[in-house]
Amino acid sequence: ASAQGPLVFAAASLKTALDRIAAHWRDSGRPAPRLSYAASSALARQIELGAPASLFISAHPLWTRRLLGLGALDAASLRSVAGNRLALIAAAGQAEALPRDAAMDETLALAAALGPTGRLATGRVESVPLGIYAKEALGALRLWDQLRGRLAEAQNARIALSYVARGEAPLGVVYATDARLATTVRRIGLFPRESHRRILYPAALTAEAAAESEAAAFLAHLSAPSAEAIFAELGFERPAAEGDATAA
Amino acid sequence: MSAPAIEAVSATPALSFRARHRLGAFTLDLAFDAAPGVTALFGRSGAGKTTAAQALAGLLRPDHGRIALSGQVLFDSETGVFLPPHRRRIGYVFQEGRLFPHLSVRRNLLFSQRFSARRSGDAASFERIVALLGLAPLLERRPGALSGGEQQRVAIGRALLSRPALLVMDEPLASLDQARKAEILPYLEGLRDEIGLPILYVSHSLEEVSRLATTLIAMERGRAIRVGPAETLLADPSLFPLFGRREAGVMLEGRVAADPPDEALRDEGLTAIETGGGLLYLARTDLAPGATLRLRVRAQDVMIASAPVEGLSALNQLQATVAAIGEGGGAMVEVALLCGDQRLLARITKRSLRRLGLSPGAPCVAILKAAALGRRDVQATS
Amino acid sequence: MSAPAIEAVSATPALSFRARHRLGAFTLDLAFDAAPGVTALFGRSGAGKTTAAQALAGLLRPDHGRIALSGQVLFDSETGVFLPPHRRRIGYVFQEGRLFPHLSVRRNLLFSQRFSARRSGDAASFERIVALLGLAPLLERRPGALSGGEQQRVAIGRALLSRPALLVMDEPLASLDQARKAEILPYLEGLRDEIGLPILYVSHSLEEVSRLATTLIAMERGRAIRVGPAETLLADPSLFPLFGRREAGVMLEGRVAADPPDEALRDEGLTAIETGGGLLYLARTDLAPGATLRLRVRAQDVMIASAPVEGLSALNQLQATVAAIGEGGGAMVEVALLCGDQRLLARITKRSLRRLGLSPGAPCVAILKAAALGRRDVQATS
Amino acid sequence: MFEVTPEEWAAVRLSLIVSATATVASLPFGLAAALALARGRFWGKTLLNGLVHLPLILPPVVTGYLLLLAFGRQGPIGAFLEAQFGIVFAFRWTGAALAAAVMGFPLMVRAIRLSIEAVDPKLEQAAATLGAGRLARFGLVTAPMILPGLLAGAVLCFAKAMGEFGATITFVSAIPGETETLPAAIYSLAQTPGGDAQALRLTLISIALAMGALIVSEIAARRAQARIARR
Amino acid sequence: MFEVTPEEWAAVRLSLIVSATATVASLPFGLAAALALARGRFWGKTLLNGLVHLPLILPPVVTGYLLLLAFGRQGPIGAFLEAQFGIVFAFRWTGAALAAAVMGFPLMVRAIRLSIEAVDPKLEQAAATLGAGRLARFGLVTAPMILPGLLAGAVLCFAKAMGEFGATITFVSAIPGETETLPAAIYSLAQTPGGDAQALRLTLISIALAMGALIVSEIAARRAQARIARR
Ligand SMILES: Nc1ncnc2c1ncn2[C@@H]1O[C@H](COP(=O)(O)OP(=O)(O)OP(=O)(O)O)[C@@H](O)[C@H]1O
Ligand SMILES: Nc1ncnc2c1ncn2[C@@H]1O[C@H](COP(=O)(O)OP(=O)(O)OP(=O)(O)O)[C@@H](O)[C@H]1O
Ligand SMILES: [Mg+2]
Ligand SMILES: [Mg+2]
Repeated sequence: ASAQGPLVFAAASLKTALDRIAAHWRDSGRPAPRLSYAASSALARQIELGAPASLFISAHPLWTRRLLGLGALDAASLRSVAGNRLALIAAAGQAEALPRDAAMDETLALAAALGPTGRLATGRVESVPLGIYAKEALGALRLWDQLRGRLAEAQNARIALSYVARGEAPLGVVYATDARLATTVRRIGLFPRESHRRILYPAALTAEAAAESEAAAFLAHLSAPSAEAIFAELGFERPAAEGDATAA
Repeated sequence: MSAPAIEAVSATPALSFRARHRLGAFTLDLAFDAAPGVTALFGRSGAGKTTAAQALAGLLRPDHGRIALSGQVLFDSETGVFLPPHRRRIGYVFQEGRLFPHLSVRRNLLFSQRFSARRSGDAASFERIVALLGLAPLLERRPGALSGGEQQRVAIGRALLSRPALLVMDEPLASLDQARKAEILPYLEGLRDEIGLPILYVSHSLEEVSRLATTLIAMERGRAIRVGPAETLLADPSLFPLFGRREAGVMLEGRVAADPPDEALRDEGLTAIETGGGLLYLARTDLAPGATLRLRVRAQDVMIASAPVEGLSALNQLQATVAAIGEGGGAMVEVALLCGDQRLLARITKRSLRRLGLSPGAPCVAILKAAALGRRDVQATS
Repeated sequence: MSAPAIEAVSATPALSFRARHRLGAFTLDLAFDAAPGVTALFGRSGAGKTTAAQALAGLLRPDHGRIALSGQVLFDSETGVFLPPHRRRIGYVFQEGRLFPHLSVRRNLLFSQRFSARRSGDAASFERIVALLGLAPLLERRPGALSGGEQQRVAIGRALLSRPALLVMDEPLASLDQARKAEILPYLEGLRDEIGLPILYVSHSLEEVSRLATTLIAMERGRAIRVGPAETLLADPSLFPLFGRREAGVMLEGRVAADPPDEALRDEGLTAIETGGGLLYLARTDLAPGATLRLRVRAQDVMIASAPVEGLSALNQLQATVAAIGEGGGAMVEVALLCGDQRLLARITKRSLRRLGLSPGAPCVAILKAAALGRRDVQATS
Repeated sequence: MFEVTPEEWAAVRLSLIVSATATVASLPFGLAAALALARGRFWGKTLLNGLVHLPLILPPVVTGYLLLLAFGRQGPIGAFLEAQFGIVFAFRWTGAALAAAVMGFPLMVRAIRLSIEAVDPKLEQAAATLGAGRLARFGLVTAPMILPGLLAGAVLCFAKAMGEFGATITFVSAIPGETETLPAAIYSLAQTPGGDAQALRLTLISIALAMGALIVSEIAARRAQARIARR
Repeated sequence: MFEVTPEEWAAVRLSLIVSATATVASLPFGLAAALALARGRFWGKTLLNGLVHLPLILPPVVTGYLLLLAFGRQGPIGAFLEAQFGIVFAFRWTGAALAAAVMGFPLMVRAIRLSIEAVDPKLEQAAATLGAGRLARFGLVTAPMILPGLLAGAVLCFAKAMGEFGATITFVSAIPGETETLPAAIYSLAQTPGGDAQALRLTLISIALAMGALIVSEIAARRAQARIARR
């Protein structure tokens, strides 16, 4: 369909940002892209099996790398459209032991703060990007061992956040972007950048769409100032200019 | 409520029934008082017999009415009393078996045992009823694998074993063979006479009704057209069309002669019965001297002779006078005879009537065969 | 297969039935050839009547056997032939109604119409059968809201309207009142005699059987103990226990007298019948002169006199000689009489036997009342 | 809060179309399967039974993935259908319908099967003696008798289809206007910060719709029940 | 490929326990609801009916979230239960069982309801004339007659529980050994590149288990059916 814009497969956690950018893009007179949000894994498999998507925006390099390896993505077009940080949050009125803006290092007595039964909410450490990053970070701060078995692993970032927001879990490790929005949680601090691999949202054209101008144009637009403004407004970080979008 | 003229019924009715209930176009509007014993509902298909029976058992709650069983009120639309079926202790033999398909015949029979010791049939009566109904070979079978008649027999046994305060039987013997009926009927008579169990009996068979019924209720389109003692109604010509002419007749009261008129009698397997009209001979010997009984005499089994007849195989010849001569078309007429204080009905051809020159008041002889007085026509009274 | 001695049956049997089938402990092992007309299965509850009927209709596939209907093989375990029920054109009136609960009575009756024009009942016969069975007021009702007898009537109508090649009726009249039976039986006779529709008729009522049956099959524990022409078997004392003594008797062949012996006859509503034994008088006038018919005479309706009796209301007195005297206990004895070429049975007391001094060869007079020869005992033959 | 955006309407419309299609299209198959399971005596019956229940047992994501493998553009069946009949499921609303149908199938089959098993075979016998062949017997006797079961099966399938999401989004993704059904939309909203209110609204809409279907089916079922009710 | 890791065994064991618990625990409620819907004449019947179907209509994630709101530590019901009886659902296997039960409930209720509606009330009447009160009638007549339906309902619920994932993981997350059921494990494997083989293995295991349950139930059902079969 010529009237329709490119079909974009994007990680669900980018919905707010991408919806706005797409709207802006449409207002600028370009055919509006169709955005299909789902878990990166599902989208990746679909592309792998011939989904008619033109652009893939993932929440984690893992699946991007896999698709690159399969030649399903156009390596040349690969770039990161945004970055993010990990935040440690606490439920209102819980884990009071941890002060606001506490030092984010091994001195954090998380296990203690959780109390006997409390759990630390985050993504599933094996499969969900948030969880993967969180495990790295906690490991780097040598907090992992005291927390093993004390986690509540959600299947996506939003649910991890809601565990804390609802007070079901005293503590949580979530994306900084999500932490900003939840009014009922207390942000204890951001994890040091170096405590985990950079959180980047890699985007690339699919192999079929490599020559598709509209898709390329939209991909380019994602790095345009207007788009970056939207990302920034939502708390995302500027991605590293250099294309280490899938750096190990 | 249309309470029809109720003919002499014992002072304290065992069962007092008044109910009005609409079912679509049909309206049951039935009122009757029944003496202890067997109350027979008689009427054509669709007359409302089953509906009435269900109202009595509490399977159907009438729009209006009052039902009381030997004093206890089961239902009263005024006071809003409605005793649920399981508290009425009314055993019900349904027109269609309604056996429990998931239970063996034995468990079907013993189903009621669980509920209150008083109701549960003890081993003895279980054996007795199983034998009576010939269920022994079926006990471990499932109802689904039974023949129609076998199912009906199990249904009868199930109801009998629930030791009810009243028994409702809706055409219980319809699908049974003569021999089986001949075995079950005496048992029911026993329940009636020995145990004194009140029974509401629905049947199309005048044979069964005339043998069992104490009170007879003739129904038509949901109403009782006649209610009264069986012997009265069975002798009532106006009801013959309902019964079928063949069965029309009267009931004779009698008692077994204490001292047989001649000693040969017993050896020949006969019993003499003293009736108001004279001696009658029955082809049976199992009746105790002095016992009173009721004899059903069909009009068509009675012949009339102008004088006693010699050399005729018919043993029973009673002096009589013509009481009345019925009218109506056709070749046959009913002639009412008076033998002593006993009414008899004879059904003869108009030709014979003419030939014999019979007219009210004329003396004559009523002749009936011993053979015509079958076992089923005799019932003990007390 | 145990094929019992089959008594003289017409050369080309309308129905040839041989089947063996096990059902749990019960084994059906039945073989018979039936003449055209009505074949009656008679036997006690559980004898295997319904099983046999179902085998014929194809609702049950016997383990072994061969069933052929007027030449056409319906089932043959040898050749593996098994015509499915819907291709057999056998109408079936089930022991339990089996009406379609989701269809109105009308649609139940017309159900078969959909299948092949030849089978579908035309309007005329629909009206006729609805009238016959008194279904008019029920047509728009659902079976669930019908009384037991009403359901049975609908089931009969449904089968009749399917215009079958053979009709199976399993106790069709069991739950109907006398009046209704009296209306339906002549219709069935009509099917038998006018249309010549073969019928397999299961019943416990000797009244129905003796009236309808051409061939009679007496069953016991899955086997046929006797197979033969109805009139022969009905007169066979050895079967009386099965029928019940009351109904024991013989069939008399006769024809309506062409010129009445006296002119008064008709006016008095009588008809003279010429039998091998002499003239008999029937209390009806609707029989065409010259018409041949069969009369059922119950042994207990026959009296014996040593000489003709004057002044007796019994019109029919036939000269006879004692052919044989039955034995057996009890007060009664069956006496076989010969009136011309006609056998008659009389059931009298032993006392009368002695008094009359009857012995084989002795001349006597057989007396029977016109009243005893009811409508149901007379059937036209051709 | 109750103005509904065009995208949402699109999702609502789509969900209705998808669910209705799934229900209607799977009824004949469901009926056939139920008949086979209730009446059939054939080898591999257990297998069929298991197959029917599979979508219930498998995590929807797995079902969706299997569908993708089988009915995707490159999948054997998908390729065949496209080549032969030009039928395409992958990333089309038809695919969403297929997924919904598959997920609802076990529920539908079981409901129908139960009501078939409750039909008294004696009635079909009676129909046979009146000349009704296999088909006529089914159409005129069995089918009307199992109507309540059919309705129950249909409504279960429809409700399930209205809520199905895991298999659908895995199989055909969530392309707005094409494959983004209500539940998918709700899911992605529930994932976005501040999307809750909107998610709630959509949830209420989908509940309302399903309830409507439910009530209609109940009424129809009661009618059907009454028709076959014994006195 | 067929060696199974301890973690996997844990998941298998957990899934079995959770599914069994969910099925057994919800049977009485399912029976009650089915009875109410099949026989009851009361205000708000439609509401109850809708409520029962809700888990079918809602996307599992939403159901899970609602469970979290209601039965979480902070949720009204959850808090109450914890205070009164010390029952905790949040992040416990009991929570997984609750989620599974809720998701399987509509299926169970419908199956039971259908078989209740198929019972001939005339049989209960007969039982009444033999002195059986409400309870006895149910226990001795209705219950045995609906056994096949009960079994069908139970197996549907069990199968659903074996496959349920969306609601469970949302409600109680996926804590290895505590709340990580088979489907959850499968899902997370499916989400990680290269996890397919392992995912497949677990899938096969769960299929095998569910099939086992299915076959057992079929045999039991056939027995029950045979007992109440009409000739
Ligand atoms: N639910 C109903 N709705 C409408 N009419 C009904 C309903 N149930 C019964 N009837 C009618 O009520 C009348 C009486 O029914 P009932 O069963 O009492 O007759 P019955 O005397 O038992 O007849 P039978 O001897 O044939 O059993 C019948 O005409 C029947 O059609
Ligand atoms: N499925 C079955 N399994 C075992 N025995 C059976 C089965 N079906 C019928 N029978 C037995 O076969 C015998 C014959 O049954 P059938 O229904 O033919 O009897 P019937 O002659 O019709 O009796 P009725 O006059 O009571 O209807 C019965 O004793 C019955 O118990
Ligand atoms: Mg009745
Ligand atoms: Mg039978």
